[in-house]
Amino acid sequence: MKKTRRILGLFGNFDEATNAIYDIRASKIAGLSVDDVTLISPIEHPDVEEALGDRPVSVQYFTFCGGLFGLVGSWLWIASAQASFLVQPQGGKPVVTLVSNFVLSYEMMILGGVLSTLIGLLIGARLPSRPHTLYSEKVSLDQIGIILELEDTQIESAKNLFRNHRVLEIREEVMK
Amino acid sequence: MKETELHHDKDIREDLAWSQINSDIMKSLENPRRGFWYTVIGCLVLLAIGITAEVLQYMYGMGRSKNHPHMWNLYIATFIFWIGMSHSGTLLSAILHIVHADWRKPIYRFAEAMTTFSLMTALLFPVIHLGRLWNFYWVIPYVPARGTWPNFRSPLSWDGFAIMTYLTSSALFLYIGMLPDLAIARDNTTGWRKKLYSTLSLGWYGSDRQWRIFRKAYMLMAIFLIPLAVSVHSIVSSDFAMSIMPGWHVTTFPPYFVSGALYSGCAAIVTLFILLRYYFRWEEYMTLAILEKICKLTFAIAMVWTYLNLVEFASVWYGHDIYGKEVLWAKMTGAYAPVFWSMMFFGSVLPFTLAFRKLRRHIPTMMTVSILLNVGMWLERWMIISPTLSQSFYPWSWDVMWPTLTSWGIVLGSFGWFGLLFLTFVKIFPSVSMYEVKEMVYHRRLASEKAQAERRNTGGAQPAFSLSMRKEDGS
Amino acid sequence: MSLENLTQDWSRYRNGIEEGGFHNYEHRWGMAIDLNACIGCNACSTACYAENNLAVVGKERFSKGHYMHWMRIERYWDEDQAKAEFPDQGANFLPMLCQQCGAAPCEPVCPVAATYHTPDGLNAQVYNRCIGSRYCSNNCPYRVRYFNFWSYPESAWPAPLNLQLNPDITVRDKGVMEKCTFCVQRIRVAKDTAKMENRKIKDGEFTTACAQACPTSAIHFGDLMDAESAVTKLWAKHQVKRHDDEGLPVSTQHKQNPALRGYRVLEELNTDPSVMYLERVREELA
Amino acid sequence: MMNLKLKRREFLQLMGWSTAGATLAGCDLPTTVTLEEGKEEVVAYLSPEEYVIPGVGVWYASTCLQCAAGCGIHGRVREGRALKLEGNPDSPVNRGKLCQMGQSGVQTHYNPDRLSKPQLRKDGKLVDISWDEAWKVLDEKVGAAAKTSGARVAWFTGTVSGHQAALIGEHLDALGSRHHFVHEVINNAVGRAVNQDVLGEAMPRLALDQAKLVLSFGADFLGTWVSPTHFATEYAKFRSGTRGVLVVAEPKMSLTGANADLWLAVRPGTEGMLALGIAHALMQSGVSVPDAARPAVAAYAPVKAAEITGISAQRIEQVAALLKQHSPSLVLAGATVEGQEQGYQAASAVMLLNVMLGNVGQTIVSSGEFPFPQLRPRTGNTRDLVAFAAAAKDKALDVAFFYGTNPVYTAPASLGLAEGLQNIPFKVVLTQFPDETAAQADLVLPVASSLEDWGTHVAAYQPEQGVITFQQPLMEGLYPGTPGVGDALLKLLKMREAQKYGAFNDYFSYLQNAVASLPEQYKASGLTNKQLWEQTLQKGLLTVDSAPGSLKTNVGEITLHEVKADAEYPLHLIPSPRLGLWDGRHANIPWLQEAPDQISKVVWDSWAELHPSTAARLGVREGDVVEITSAHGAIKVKVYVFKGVHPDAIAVPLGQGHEGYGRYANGIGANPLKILSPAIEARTGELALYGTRVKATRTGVHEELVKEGRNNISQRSRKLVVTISAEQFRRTEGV
Repeated sequence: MKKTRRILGLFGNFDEATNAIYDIRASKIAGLSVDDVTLISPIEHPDVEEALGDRPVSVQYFTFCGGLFGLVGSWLWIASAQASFLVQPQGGKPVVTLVSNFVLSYEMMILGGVLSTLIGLLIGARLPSRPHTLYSEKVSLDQIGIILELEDTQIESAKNLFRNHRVLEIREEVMK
Repeated sequence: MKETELHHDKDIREDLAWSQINSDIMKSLENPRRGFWYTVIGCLVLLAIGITAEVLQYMYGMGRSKNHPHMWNLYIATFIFWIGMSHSGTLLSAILHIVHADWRKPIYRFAEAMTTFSLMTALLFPVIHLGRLWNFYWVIPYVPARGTWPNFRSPLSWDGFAIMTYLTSSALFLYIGMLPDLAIARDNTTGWRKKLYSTLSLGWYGSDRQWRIFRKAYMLMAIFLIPLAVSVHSIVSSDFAMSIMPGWHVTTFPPYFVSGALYSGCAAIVTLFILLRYYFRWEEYMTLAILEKICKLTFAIAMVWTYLNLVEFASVWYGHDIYGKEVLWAKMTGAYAPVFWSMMFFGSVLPFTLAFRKLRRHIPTMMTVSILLNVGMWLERWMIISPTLSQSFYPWSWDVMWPTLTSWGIVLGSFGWFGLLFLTFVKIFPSVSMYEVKEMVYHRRLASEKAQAERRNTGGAQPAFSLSMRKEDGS
Repeated sequence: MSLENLTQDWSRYRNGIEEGGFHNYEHRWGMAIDLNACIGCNACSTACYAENNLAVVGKERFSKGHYMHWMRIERYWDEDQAKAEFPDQGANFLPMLCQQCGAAPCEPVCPVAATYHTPDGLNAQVYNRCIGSRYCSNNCPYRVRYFNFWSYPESAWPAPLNLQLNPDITVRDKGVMEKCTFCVQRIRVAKDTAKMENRKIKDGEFTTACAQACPTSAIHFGDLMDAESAVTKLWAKHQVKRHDDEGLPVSTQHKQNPALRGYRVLEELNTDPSVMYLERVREELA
Repeated sequence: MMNLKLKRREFLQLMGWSTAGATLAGCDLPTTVTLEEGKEEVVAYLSPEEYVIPGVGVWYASTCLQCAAGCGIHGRVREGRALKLEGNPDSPVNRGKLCQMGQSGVQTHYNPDRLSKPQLRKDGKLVDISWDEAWKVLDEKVGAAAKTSGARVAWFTGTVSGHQAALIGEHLDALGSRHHFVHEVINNAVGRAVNQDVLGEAMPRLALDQAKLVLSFGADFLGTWVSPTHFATEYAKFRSGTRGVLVVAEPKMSLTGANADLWLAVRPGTEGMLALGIAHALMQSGVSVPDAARPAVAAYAPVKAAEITGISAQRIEQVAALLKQHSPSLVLAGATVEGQEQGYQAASAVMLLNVMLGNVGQTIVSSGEFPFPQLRPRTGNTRDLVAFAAAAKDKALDVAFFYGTNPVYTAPASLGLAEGLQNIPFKVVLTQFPDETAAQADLVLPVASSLEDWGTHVAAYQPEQGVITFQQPLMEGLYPGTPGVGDALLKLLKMREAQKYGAFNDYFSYLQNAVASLPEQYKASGLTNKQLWEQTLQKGLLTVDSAPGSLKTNVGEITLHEVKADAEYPLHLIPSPRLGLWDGRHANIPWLQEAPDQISKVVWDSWAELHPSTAARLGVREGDVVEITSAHGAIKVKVYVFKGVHPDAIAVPLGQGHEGYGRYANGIGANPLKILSPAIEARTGELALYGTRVKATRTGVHEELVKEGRNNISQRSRKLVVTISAEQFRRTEGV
């Protein structure tokens, strides 16, 4: 069945939110799995994320590839620039100088790594985007939100589950 | 009495409400003390002096500030000084981030901003010191029109690469670390600020996915930044170490430069720490306990620097290279000897004030000391450059030179420039990381909870702390 | 840029290493300066001013070291006479100009490759490319690079003095580094003439302004690649060898006869200068 | 043919070729002379021809007039501009070499302070006038003087020779005047007198290259003495092969002294005693002494000479031994010897050494007599300056022409020349620049520079026999209308003797005719006059051989008095000449101002050289300003502490201290000539330039002395200049 609704519950502290997620994990609501849960929080919180389970992060591959590209690419670039700029033999030193190219490639590796990490971050975090439609400004203050994507039938049980965990506020919307 | 002292010893109070953190920090965007504006005016005046001097130098020529054989002096010395300044912010932030030192959290943001802005200031100097600065872009390896690339062998072009990499990376590091705070700012402001923060925060809303990737990406960047920062100052040192000049061609130069950089950076953090604490009434966040920690770190680095200094002298002394020895001897006894001994005093003796708890906690003393340490570091840069230029292989060309008014003007201008950039930053961006201070408070609270639980030695369920406990208490 | 091109250049570079140098030199201009003959009279320096459009800077700028003399005469006094009442052996004169080093420390440090090595073995400065970072001057152990601290074209040649300027070479503007070129404009003319006449350059066909002027003929200029040139013979006679002569490390001098007078200034720095000096001679009368 | 009907002798005199009684063959005079294109690199001058290719320089031969040595030059001309001067390899004087002053000829020529218009004094001020007016005024004034008393007209010049000298002579003859004063500060007039008396020839040839040892008493032959560039080329030969030894004795180290194997700091004014001391030592070792000189030699045993001169007896004996060992030798006396009140005697004592050592005939040889007396150089001296000052003071002159010298600058204040000039009603100054003398003039006539002018010159010192060097314009005049000196002279002559000189349009045609009428025996055979003219211009010189005579060795009696100490003025002032600014005439050349002094390396300034012990006594260090006071005035100069000067001496270089000599010279340093005493050399009447006593006092002012290499005088144990022994040199490279 199609998920048509989104619901946000705001909690006053992490324990309540964590417990709520554990409840969802324990299939208190039929047909709702932990994968449908999005947690939004003012700080990063490994405990809650533990409750959510493993969710793969792939930014390190970006970093690796970017670093490697920076290293190799800049080496080739500089070496070919030097080889085509033959006026450069200087100071009794060879055309393609290993030492300086090492230094430059090292820098370029870092630059490549950093830039690709940024790209990885933006892609992975789906940024830039608009904030979530259910986003509450209280999340950036001191509350923790749990967003669930639900079928119409699951709404009430979800609200009940939230209330069991002393939810402070509940918002909902219909997905387009 | 005893209690308050104890209280101050904490890096931060665990009972700070998160909402208060938001409002305290966000207030810095609105109403600083009057002293802040005086500082801005001061910076504007300095900048005006600098621009006047630069215009004169541009119109009439480098003769206004340079001499043969002193082809480099004040500008490059100040360049190294600003590069050095940029080292602590990002490098310390990255290292402390990796080792999960929580006390980094209230201070790293402005330290990173300091990095970025001092780099931007430093970047001016190689351009200002060019004889034909209007052609500075020839150093950039753009696709050449006539097959002329820059010279990849030149440490100066390495500088270009390294500094651009460092500037990009540290600016990104600063920006990425600020994303959640920009979201907070977006949520708490109106008008143009809201638009600005909305754009800059990229739509961050703090989902678990975002946080996971953010954590990893931030960590990866931090890891990159550590070798980068070290390499940048090593490369700056290779402007000298890769030359053949006595007094420059020294193997200990890279670590020596890095330690000097960290040293001046730490001292600058202390200065800015005190200023921001004062301007924005941030006693709760920039606590004396944290100040003490930075001071201790500064002291340690001062000792490393002192050691490397001595090692350099010793290695020259044992090396029997007459040229190197001559330069060393000239440093200690020649025309620049007063500068040398002031450097030794400020760099190696003065930091001992940091060893005393009473002094470390005395704000005016620390302000003075931190500025003097940076003066010492500035003198160190002068001592790196000038003695070698004044006395190298060729005795016929030996000459002593002191900076001219024009070059002093430009150096003053650079302080104005840096100051303006920094002051603008603190008015536009939260210069204390709100989300991380929240984390810090949270961690401390968990820790104290745990400690209380252990003290009570009971297995019963704990009353959950509310994140907004203090506010509730107050109401 | 094709791959072939790249590999060719690489192979040239590699072959260059085996031969002990990186260029296929046609010429290698060199000098021999006999300090036994030099009397320190300044004629060479003035000749250089006339030939190379060197700016006169005036007293105040001179005092700041803004002088532009590519060729300078240094004058030292004997160290062992420091305690004597009078200098009883006269002065030590040393004409110092760019040594056109084979392994020039100034070359690799220029960020824009404005100073480079020509296939003639000259250490050339491209004024148009120079951005004035002055790194080369910092790294020159001989301190023979001169920087245009001011805009001399505006001040150094009030009309009609400007009519004297040699049209064969430029007048350098402010912010540019300059130095001795071994009178490259004369080299050019000689090469072009020889090419037009389809012959090789003859030794002594031309010389630098300083060598031409020297009243005691202390300065000898010529092609070190030309086995018959006077300079080559002088170098050989005094057993001074270039880096590429035998693929030697620069500082290794295999003088069979250490009594011979040839030496190069600051040889121990491995800069491989193209200027050989012949030791000064004094009667031992003390 | 010229329409002129003149007797042959008269005609030859007109052309400068009059000789002592020789009969001459007839000659054909060309009416017009044209020049062909130059076939070689060196070509004759003409307005652009097809060999003038834009972008390619052409070299023309000419003569350097920066000093009186008469070096041949080649000037590079491109697009009508003279660019660079080099030595003329054909010239026996400089053999293709040129000193810094010679090379600076282009800056004399292009000097921004050159005058372009004649100036006339009106209401006490010099105002620009037209050339027509200038010639008219000149004609009137000289005409008036000629009518009353032509003998009251005088020429006051620097060293002149060739047809210029001939024309000046003609001009004075036409007026019936004998007043040709010739003045140079840097001269060897006393030495010439000694040569004349002892050797019978004023300026014999000195075979420096033949000498095994040169002993110079202050003769700075590498710097400022007689013909420096020539002697420098000879010096190179002297120092190669068996390598001669150079010993220099002088109170202040000159450029020659700076190249010595042994430098002796002799007490000022005692060089003659030192020479006699050496002669005594030689006598003791068996060298015979001419009878006339014996009492003088006997009086100065080395021990006594040592006492007087400050040179130890061992040194004196060592020098004597060296002289004996290295034969032939050459002993020279320079300005420091001659410029004393007993300069003639002292120089004679030096010449005695040459006679004793048998150098006459070996290293001192006859140069023969130059065949044309009219063209012979009128060598400058200071006797004429004294005489002129006296004549001016006595109101003995009505009109005075000044050319090639700047007496208002060079005359000691004690001569009262500047005041004396007020007594001359009409002073005409022919000059390129507004100088101190021109400032006093009634009429200033700008003349062409040496690179714009025609001329012939005969050097006072002829290294080979009889050479007339030719000067030709390298380019169009910078300031149209400005006449050459020869043209101006012709114009003056035409005013007096129109019929005689009317045939010559200009100096150029005069010279052409002169070459064409060169007596046949001096012409290379088989040349037409045209070819001769072209060849002469291409080579830049004309050789007129004359048989060398033989030298005498007439040593007379030598009487030297002791130099007394002066309590009030303890120091001897040494107004030392510099190769560069010379006597001050080159102070307006920026290259020479910026060229560091060879010894002190000071630029753009005057300085006072003081021995460290003297400086310590005065309590001054480098850069301190001292006031140097003589009985006749005072100057203020910065101190340069230097070991190469005798403790009893204070040396101030010549050349600076100009007040009206253009932007590069004005307001720099001080002029030591101003404070000289009017003491006269007893025999010759020359000014004793080195005989002034002074005292130095601290002023408390300190200014930086701008010089090169300011922080180092030693090599700091680097291998920059390496010195080996002459013995080793002779082993490895000796002949």
